[in-house]
Amino acid sequence: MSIETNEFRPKIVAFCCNWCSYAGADLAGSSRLAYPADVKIIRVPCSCRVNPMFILRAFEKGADGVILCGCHPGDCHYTTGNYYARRRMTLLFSMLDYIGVENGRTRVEWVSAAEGVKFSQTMNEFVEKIHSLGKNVRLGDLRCKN
Amino acid sequence: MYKIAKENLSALFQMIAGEQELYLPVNNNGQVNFAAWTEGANVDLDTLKSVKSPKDAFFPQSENLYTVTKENKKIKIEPEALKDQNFVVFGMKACDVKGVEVLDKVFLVDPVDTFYAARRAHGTIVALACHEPEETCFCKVFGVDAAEPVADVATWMIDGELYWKALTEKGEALTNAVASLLVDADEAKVEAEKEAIRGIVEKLPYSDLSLDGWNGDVLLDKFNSPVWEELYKPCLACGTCTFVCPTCQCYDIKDYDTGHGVKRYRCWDSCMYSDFTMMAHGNNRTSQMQRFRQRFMHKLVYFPANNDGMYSCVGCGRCVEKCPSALNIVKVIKAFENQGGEM
Amino acid sequence: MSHVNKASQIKEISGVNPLKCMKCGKCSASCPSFNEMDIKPHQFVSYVQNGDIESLVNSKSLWKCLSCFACLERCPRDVKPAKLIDAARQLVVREKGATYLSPDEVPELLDEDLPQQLLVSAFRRYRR
Amino acid sequence: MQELINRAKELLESGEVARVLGWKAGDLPYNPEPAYFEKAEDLKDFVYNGFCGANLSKYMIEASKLEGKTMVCLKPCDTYSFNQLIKEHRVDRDKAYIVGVGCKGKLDIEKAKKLGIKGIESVSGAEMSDACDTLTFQTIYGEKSCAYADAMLERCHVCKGKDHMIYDEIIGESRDTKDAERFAEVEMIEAMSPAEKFAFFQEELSKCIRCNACRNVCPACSCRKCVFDSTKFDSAQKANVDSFEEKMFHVIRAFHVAGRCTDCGECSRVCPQGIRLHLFNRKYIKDINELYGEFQAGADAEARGPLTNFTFDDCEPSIVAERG
Amino acid sequence: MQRIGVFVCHCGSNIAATVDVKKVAEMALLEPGVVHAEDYQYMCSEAGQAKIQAAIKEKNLTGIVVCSCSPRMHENTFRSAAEKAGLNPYMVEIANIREHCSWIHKNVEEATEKAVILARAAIAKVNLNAPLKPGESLVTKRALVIGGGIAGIQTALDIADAGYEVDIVEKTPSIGGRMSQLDKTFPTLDCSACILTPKMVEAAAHEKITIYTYSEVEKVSGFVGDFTVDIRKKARFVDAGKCTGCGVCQEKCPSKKSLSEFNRGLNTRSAIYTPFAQAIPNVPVIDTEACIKMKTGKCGICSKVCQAGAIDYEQKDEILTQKYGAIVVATGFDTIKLDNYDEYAYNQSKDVITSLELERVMNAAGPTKGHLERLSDGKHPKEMVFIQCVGSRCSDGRGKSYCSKICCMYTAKHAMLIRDKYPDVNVTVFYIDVRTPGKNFDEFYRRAVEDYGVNYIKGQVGKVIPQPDGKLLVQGVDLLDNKQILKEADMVVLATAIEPNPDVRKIATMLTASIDTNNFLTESHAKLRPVESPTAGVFLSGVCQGPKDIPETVAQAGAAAVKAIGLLAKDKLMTNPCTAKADELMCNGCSTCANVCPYGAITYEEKEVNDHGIRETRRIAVVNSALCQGCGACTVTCPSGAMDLQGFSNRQIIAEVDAICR
Repeated sequence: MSIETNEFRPKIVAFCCNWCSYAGADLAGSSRLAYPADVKIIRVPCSCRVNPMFILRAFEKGADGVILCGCHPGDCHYTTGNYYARRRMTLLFSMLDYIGVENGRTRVEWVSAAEGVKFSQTMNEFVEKIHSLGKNVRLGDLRCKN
Repeated sequence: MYKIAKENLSALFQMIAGEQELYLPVNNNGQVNFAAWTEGANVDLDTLKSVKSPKDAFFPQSENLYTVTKENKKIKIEPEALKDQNFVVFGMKACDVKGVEVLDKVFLVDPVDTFYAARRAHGTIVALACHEPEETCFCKVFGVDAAEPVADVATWMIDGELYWKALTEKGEALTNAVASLLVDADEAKVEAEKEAIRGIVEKLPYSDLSLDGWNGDVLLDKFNSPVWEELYKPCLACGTCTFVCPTCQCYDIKDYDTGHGVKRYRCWDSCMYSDFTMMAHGNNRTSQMQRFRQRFMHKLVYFPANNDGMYSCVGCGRCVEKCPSALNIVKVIKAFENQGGEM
Repeated sequence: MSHVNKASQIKEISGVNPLKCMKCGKCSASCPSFNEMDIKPHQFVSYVQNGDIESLVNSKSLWKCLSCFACLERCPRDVKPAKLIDAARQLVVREKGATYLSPDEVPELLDEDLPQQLLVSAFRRYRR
Repeated sequence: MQELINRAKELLESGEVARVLGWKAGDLPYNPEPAYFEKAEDLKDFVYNGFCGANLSKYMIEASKLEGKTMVCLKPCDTYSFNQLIKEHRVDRDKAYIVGVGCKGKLDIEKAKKLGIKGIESVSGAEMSDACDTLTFQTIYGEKSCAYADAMLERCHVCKGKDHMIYDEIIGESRDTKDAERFAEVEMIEAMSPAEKFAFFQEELSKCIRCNACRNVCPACSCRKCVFDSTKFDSAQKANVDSFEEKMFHVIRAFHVAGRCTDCGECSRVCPQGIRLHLFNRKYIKDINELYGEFQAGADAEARGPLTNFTFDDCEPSIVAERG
Repeated sequence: MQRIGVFVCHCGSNIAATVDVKKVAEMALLEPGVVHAEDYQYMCSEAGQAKIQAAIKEKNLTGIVVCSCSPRMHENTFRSAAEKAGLNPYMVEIANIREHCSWIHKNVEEATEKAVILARAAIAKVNLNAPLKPGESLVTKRALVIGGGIAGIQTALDIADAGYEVDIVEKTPSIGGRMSQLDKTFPTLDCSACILTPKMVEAAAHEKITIYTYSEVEKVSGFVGDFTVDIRKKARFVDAGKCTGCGVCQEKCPSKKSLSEFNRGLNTRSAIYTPFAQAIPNVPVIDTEACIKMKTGKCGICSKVCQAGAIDYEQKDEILTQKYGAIVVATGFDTIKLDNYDEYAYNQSKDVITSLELERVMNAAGPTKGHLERLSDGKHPKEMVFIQCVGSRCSDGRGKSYCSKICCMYTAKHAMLIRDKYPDVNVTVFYIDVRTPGKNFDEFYRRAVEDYGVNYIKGQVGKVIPQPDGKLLVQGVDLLDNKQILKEADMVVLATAIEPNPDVRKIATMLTASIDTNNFLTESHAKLRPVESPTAGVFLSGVCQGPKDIPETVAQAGAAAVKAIGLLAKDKLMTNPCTAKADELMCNGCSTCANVCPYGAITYEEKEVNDHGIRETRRIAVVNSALCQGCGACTVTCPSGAMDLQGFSNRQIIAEVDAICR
């Protein structure tokens, strides 16, 4: 099983809140629930820390998909953070859809610290979705592409 | 003197573009700007002024200077290639051509800007006289003759025919290259058109604008004038005037990290921006008044002082049309006219 | 081989996961046909779990279940034995060549002992 | 207009206000500029007509720092911006004497020029006292005319209404100018396929020259230091590149003003390339109305903005894909 | 420029088996700022830490990246190791190449490539790290216990005995909680009141304990060591200072039709009442909904008969604001509503009761004075059926998915008590499993079967059908005999599932303590920190955390007390330095950030600034770093980016993004 070089290897950034989703990812790890290595996790204190600019930045620099994971609504460690994140991401995604970006490239999923299975499943699904969408051509900066 | 029927122009463009790049006014979504000719491009020679001046052709809004890449811990610098292909800019107006002359004073003097120089060397300008100048035009004030552009080739659009006259060697070369499409023409019609244009220019509202008071040793008087304090107030500090201007030449140098190498590029800067000439210690000009003053002092005082009296305004009137706050260089000149005695 | 297949077929048709059963017996406690049955409702689950579909298919219970769905309503674990029986019946029907009766053929086939409710339930369940 | 000048004179002379913020006649018939008048005699240059489109509320940020009160002329739509600025503590209500000025729709000279009117020497029919039905232009190429509505700014066709949201007094009459649906353009784009949407915006945004006029004129973009000028975010970007950068700029700008944008339309008015920037802002307004309930920024100076608020049962971001 | 050291851990074979650790170290060395990279068997071991410390000293490292397990595991280990070597602990970043990499990927090439990228992102981040210093905050030496049941009382007593002030806030008019409603307790069968009442009295008499009954927590702000809590003391309409507890008012009160909450609605009480005789405080309250005086303005009998003049119809709710260093939640439980279980006929027959109702029936102070009788007709029952797991272990959405834990034991207790007192009564228990782990528990259950002849049937009840003659027809199953059983019973007792007190959700929100899908408060770690909430300074006592019996509750109450004492014993706490901070030259003072701050940590000041030569007074956001918990909501709402989060700054996160997307 060697990695073929011409195969599409999506770049996927997953922002995970420290309290639930990052721990959920840890649980997926300790439960050996595999998901593709294309997913790279960035730890943030809370889903509300994720600035839409981070997401656009990722796309600009060549990411093919960006997913944000946080605590389930009502379970935010900071009480209300994910409620703000939910509105922000809804509007951001809506705008991306509006300007013609395929709306499967972005996703929000609420994953608790106990949901290692869900984390792994979500990542598998998301990577599959990105595979079906192919490379991100609409949001990348041309200068980053050689 | 040659001519070509308007309906044959697309054949002309196709022929030129077959050999070299061709930039000309193209209408994209209702806005006319200079752009590379492509099959089916919506070429618009009727609109008097493109939104942006065609200075991009020689001094692009942004261009890479060099790329830095990392090989292990060593750094490799690769300069961007200079322009080495010929190209034609078609349809520049007299004022825009004069604008290039202004840029030459900046970029072709020592130290020569190699990127600019390469473009100038490879570019041929085909200018088009202004058939119907508009109320925002005041090129005459800066000694530009809208009726007779000074370029590699000068052209006039008269009654559905484009009259064509090569003025330089480059112009001759281009003329020869497209000779098969041109037919001989007499100059009488062109002379009549020139007269008509000049007649209109005389009637324009700004035709009586005077630059008296901007000559000679006026630097400190103007600089210290209280007029600026009033003038700048509506300014929003956007860069519209500088970006549509055919002579504004300030640029900033920045880096862009592509992830596999850093591209160092330059891009137009605007003296209206709060970070204009920002240095490590901060900024020389701390207020919008000072930045506003810089723009007009530069065009009307500093530049002529260094360039044998040549103003770096060509009277194209784009700033008059585009300023969101209806400010413009004419208002500045007039303000000093009115305040002349009180200084 | 075939019984494994049948078990998984039953699971697929019914959508029931017999592993969820905690063997509380509430299905059997609720069943109005309990005494008529040779295999009791709670046993359906273990029969499917153990893959003994043959016995289930050949049982009397298969045709004694009224499809009243009391077990389905009350099962605390969402196992729903009635669905298993339903699935087993479908399996039988399919093996017979999947020929459905038209409503007109029903009256002559009616059996005196057949509970009325079974008919109503069956129509509810199998109408197309 | 005379009533406005008289009132301004009165206020200046009584010392109630230290200056008047209005418009000064320009050097062409159609380019009045925003201006301060500190002396009664300066008011001879004061104009208020169909060409006075500029929203003066943003100027009140600076005016609030000055000694004394400023009489500011605000059109109905400008008052929304002013309220929003109060809410964000950017202007001082006590430093403003707000004269709500009437509005019969504001003009876009570019639209007239697109109709082939050039060499303009004078214009009539755009004064507040006029009926504002027809504009007549004297040009060096002869007399031309067009319907007032044909030269009106896009925003006036979808006007929010001619009521002032905040004022100390109202001078002058207004006329209803709404004759189009505010969200019609947005809906048209929403109905496109992703590829069409992308092509549409690519074309529209490739015109952008990053002059920042839209940002600098915007009353909601009142940051001291814009994130795109700042070194603090590694996001500063001056170049205009037709790939991602512009989308980043315009998407983020729209996001930053989402829930704060009053739809005053200044961004579209000032864009030198005629980019319909309101399409971004209005998309967000439409989304917010649909997803979180009707909200008009600046209708008052207190209501909590939709992005600094939430309900427990807000929709999930997946709604974007679900509603197609 | 930083001087960064990168340390790649093998974690035995946990990482090294799937990730080429040498390659990761080698690749890291090529990244900007990295001057040292090495790999080692176990970085978290003494020897591993020593390697890190040695490198910090020898190479003058200004920042380190440890590529190892999750930062949730060993971030603190490596931070303190770095600190001991003289490096600011916040100059340490972890690249999680175990949970997020080696454990989930099989292909070595792929996993190594990912590990290199994760390391690269951490290096990019640490390049932008700045040393941070935790702030200090003072600890208020007072604890709040929410809930006055056995859990709350025990916690309060333990904290108070350690010498700290404790306040108990109890919603009902008396402390005592569920335990006060119980008749006897398993497995010893001693009287609940006999063992609880002394504790109640002790708490009331304790000089360090203040009890606020008929009170609720209204608002909580602040943070560990320094909570500010508003307590609403509901109006009792009886002056506690004057009342002697003589009880005459209750006797004379003409409004006697209100259902007694204490007796689970099985009988009635007066409008002015104490819930039970041993109530503490022994001061009645007036139920405004039932009081004739309150409703019509006429009556006032209680006031007339009160010799102490304690009745005060004008009394108002009072809000008391108090500071606490620690908060213990002990809100307890209730039984679930049975509306979803029509098959048991609970709502149809008075003779189908819950076990908690049976406790009251069996109690001498209960509605039947302790006589076992049918509530419908007062007749002595002959056949009693107990049904287990009613609403427990239900994954069908009607009940609770968990085991309520206490039912098996109390049912054995009830069965035994009934058989003991009324040998003529037959007792049948339908069960799914009998769960009796606990000291002397199984013996207790066996006694019920062996010595008292309780009839245990393995199988559930499908249906209870009330008969016209008042009997109850129980249709169940005996799974061992494979027989359906139809049994006529006189009374049916349902072992109803317990659920956390519904109010706990409100309280959890106020405390920002997390709660699970069943409304049980979440513990910080299921095994290692079972009595601490993830919210610092909040501790859990009793059933609010999960089903428990009395001995377990008392043990957990003590444990929560110890944790609270451990906190209160400190004078100062270190605060999290990863807090938000506003750049005063960029801040617009627009207040948007304050709108989204859940902690009220952002205020505004008029401040003189020097912005590149422009001196002016500006309205600027100021973050109280002791209140800020570092969520970052404000940073995103700030359009200019003036508000940034230390430790997770905009530039740091962007650097990580860039490094990953490279």
